[in-house]
Amino acid sequence: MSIASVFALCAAAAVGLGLYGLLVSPQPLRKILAFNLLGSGVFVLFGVVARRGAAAGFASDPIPQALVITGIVVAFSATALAVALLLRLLQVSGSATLAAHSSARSSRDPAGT
Amino acid sequence: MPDPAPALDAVTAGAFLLVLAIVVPVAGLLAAFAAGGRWVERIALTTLPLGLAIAVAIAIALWRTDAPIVYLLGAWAPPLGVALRADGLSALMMAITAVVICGVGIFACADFRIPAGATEARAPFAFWILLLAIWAALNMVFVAGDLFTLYVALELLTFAAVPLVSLDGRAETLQAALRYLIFALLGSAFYLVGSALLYGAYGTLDIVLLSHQLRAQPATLVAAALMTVGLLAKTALFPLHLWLPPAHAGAPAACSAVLSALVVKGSFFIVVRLWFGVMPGLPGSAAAQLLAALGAAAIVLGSIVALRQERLKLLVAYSTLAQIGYLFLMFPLALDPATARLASGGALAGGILQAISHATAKAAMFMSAGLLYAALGHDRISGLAGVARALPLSVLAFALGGMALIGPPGSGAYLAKTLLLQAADDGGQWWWTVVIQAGGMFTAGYWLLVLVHTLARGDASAALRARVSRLQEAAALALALCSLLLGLFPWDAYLAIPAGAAASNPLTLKALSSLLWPIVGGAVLATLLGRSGLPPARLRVENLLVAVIRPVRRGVLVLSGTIERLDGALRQWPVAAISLLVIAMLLGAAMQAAQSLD
Amino acid sequence: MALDIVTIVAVSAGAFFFLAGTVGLLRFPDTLTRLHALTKADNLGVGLVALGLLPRAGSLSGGLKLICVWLLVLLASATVSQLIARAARDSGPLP
Amino acid sequence: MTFALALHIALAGMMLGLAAWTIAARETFAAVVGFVVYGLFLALVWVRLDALDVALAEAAIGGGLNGLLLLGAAARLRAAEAPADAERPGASLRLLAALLSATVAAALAAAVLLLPEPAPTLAPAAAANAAATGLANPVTNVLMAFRAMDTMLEKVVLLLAVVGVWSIAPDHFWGGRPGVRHQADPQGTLAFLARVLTPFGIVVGIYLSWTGASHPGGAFQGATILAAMWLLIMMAGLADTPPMNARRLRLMLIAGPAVFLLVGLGGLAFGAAFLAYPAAYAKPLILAIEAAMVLTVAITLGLLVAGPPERSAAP
Repeated sequence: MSIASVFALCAAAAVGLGLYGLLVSPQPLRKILAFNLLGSGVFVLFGVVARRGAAAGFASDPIPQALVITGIVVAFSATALAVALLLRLLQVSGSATLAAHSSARSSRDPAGT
Repeated sequence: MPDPAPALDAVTAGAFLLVLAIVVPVAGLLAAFAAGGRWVERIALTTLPLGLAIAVAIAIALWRTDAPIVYLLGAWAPPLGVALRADGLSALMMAITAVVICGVGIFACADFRIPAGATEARAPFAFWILLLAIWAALNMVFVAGDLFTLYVALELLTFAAVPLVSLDGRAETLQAALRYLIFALLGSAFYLVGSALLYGAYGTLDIVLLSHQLRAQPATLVAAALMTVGLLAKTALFPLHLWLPPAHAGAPAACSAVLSALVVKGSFFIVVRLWFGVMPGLPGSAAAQLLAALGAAAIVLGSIVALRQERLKLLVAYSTLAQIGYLFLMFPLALDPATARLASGGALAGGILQAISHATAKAAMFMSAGLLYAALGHDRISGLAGVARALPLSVLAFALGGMALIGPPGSGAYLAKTLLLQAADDGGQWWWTVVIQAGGMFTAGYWLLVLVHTLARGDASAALRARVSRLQEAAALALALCSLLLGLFPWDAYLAIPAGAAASNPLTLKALSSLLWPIVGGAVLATLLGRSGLPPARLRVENLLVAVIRPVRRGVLVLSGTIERLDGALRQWPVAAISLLVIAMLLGAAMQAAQSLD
Repeated sequence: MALDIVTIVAVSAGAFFFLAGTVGLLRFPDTLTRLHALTKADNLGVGLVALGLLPRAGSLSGGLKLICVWLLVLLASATVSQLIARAARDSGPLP
Repeated sequence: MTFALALHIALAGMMLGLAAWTIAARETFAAVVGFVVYGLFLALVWVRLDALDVALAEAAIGGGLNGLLLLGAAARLRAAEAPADAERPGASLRLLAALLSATVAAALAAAVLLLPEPAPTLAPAAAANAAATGLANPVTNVLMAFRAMDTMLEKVVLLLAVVGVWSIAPDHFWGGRPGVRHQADPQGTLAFLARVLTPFGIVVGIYLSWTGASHPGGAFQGATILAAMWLLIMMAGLADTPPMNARRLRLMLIAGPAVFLLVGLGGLAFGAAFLAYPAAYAKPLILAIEAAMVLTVAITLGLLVAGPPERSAAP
């Protein structure tokens, strides 16, 4: 079993764990955390692909590595935006939950402007 | 119709226009961010005509060359570099995006003013910058030739769309934005996994190179299923629509218009690129039927729940849900039974036309709904009596926009419907004919429901709280008219339209009856299902009718109440997320089955 | 050869101190005693590992980098444990 | 070889254990701490996968800034944790979710393990074209030359994240300073750390950015460390965030993508193509873009962690 296979299994498991967390965690912050876990699994998958593509004197294919770095930046921005929204939601409503307490129909005051 | 197999590494004439289409809005947003204050709006408004001109120039260039426009970024050829490619689909989507963005920009001038005395205000600053960002992201989505560049473009789109949802800062909209963001992130993670697998299998992410090499192997099938479902989550196809109604209904009108008309089309367009461009031979019949079945369910559920809304903006948002379903009906119709491949023929043209006419019509509808809200201070459908007299132009924009969705002869939706029906006939898939016709009736149903209320007698002018800007009404009307007249555009330069489909005389009896039936059916549906009841009857005949209808209506209301509860259940987070995984598995299994049949 | 022995002995000793620190972290009853175990044992552990790796650094700059790493870890752990201890004192005994 | 394999399996096991802890931990704060440690192990995994550039990025972001952001949020959300807990789905739904997630993971694992041999790669192509830029780090080549468009758009994504975070500020704080003002004892421990560590950190950050041309490292990794130093100074109470409408701040926030765009347009006007660098000037041009990007990214990341404006500009 090669390095790539070990970490491929590890990445797939991290994706699975992240998915599970995203599905069942009731708290938005835990969902954000689970998304980060899921994302890290995806990135390691790119790393495995890069490692398998070692050639031409490179120990690892540089293209997937570059994609991962771009991906990490995007994932961090997403986390920051989500956390900001969540904290503001807490500030405005006093609660931090994604559950729709009321059905869409009875939502009181859709804006019009 | 341009050659479907574009050249790989030859830069074609006029290709720098593709770069400009992305660079101009990006430069605009950077400059607006740096300048701040009142310059934000000025810079954005200057960018609008520039971008529109570029989109038109691309459409003309494509018409002249009759082959896809290709540009190699940094002069690096794929697979190492990234290519931009514009075919007929891209050019059309870019053009319609430019039109809608310009319309929304004109509309938004009045709404996003900096208050007197302030040098800069939050909402205008964010709105104009995000509007330009959405434009850049969409243009990138339409021309990017590389799956990872598409991912970055998709994220750009999400990052620009989410803050628009919560621009007014109320708790509900913040919650809607957060739901939207997290669900969209789940979708993009799935898309990214798929790209990793495809790179691992083929060593490239270039769309054309991939389409040449693609074989059915485990990595390809898993990637196809995960990427598709990730994009469906971002498109809010039933049952993955948990985020759409609150987000689109809660946002300010100009934002709702952009979100509903354009943003969901971005991820939809990537599904089309993926299925028709990268892997036309892979999905097979079962997977295509599955997508269209979800679309049909979206039409039924979205329309029925729309009919049961008390508020206009939510009705329009649920109508978007139904119309998104309509877009996915083309997948099985485009499948060539002889080769089991997706063919870029009439069905694809119909689907894209539907997307285009929905873009303009829905933008107009959200704008006029916003105008009514601003003028009345509420948007309860039952409180709209007399509005048609008080605000004739706003109501007219709504009426024309809704009419354009139903598809009278000459409109874009009419042409789209003709193409889809023809493809269904040719393929012997009569069940989709039924769905397409029913979809028209449902659309007419909620359209009529609103119109009847606005036309009812009442004194709305006394209740008007604010004056409505003529410019805003004009912007909404222009977009609605645009959608109504789209059928007259020379589409065959860009889309593969079978001969005869476009040529039918719009004034024949058959063509007119195609408008009449949806409206009659819609009237029945609105009477039976409409929550906001009907205005009080004054004629004896009406009273008689109501007496006959009442028991039937009671029965149907029970059914539609059940459907509404189903919608509520599906929009619970765990249920929606589980549906996402289930659909991924069904798609994977369907594709696997299609491959083992061969 | 002698350098190899230095490396083996020092790194093993470092690892032992890390182990001891971790056992302390898991077994001690409250924040302050846990910190006590961690800071003492881990700082020594890091120092020993760095010392053991010095002969293998290969170049002067490599060796200097190792020493920098050691110093920075010392600085960080010293300040952070101070901060944690103060927070623990301010908020009362934590479980 | 077997020892190395055992090491890898142990590393993978540790990582998964921490991942499971992150999902299963009762308290959100504990889960976040688990995630930060997970990030550090992840950096080790990247080292073992021979992707040092990514390892640096992961250590700086995953172990550093992301941890800071999430820990801060967890602390502020502590009071709201209990009510949301009541919405935990029932046991049967959880079981279904577990089954489905496991199936997706299994499908993914199978797909990767069954990838074709020999693996397709662009490494030879990247090596063959490295001369065009004059940079020795292949990852920087990809980011700055072959796929420069992605990198430029990603910088726009960062800017949009700032706009998004700012856009949810209360209206009356528009023009104010982001984040809370940290009051700390100027003679205290944290201030001491900030004073001693910051010079080191700045040197390391600039070094990482500079060396990225030929060795592992790069603009993003270096900028992350600079951002961390900035945040440390602010948390120690030694400095405050600038008002969000300061002209100089706005200019620094767009410097990276703007220089990138200008150089790209220069290529369109005078060179071979948009984002193409003339061979003679490739290296200085790329370094100029990277210098602007370091500045922009460092400030952007700091502001993203600081959050929306929460007070007026007056200090």
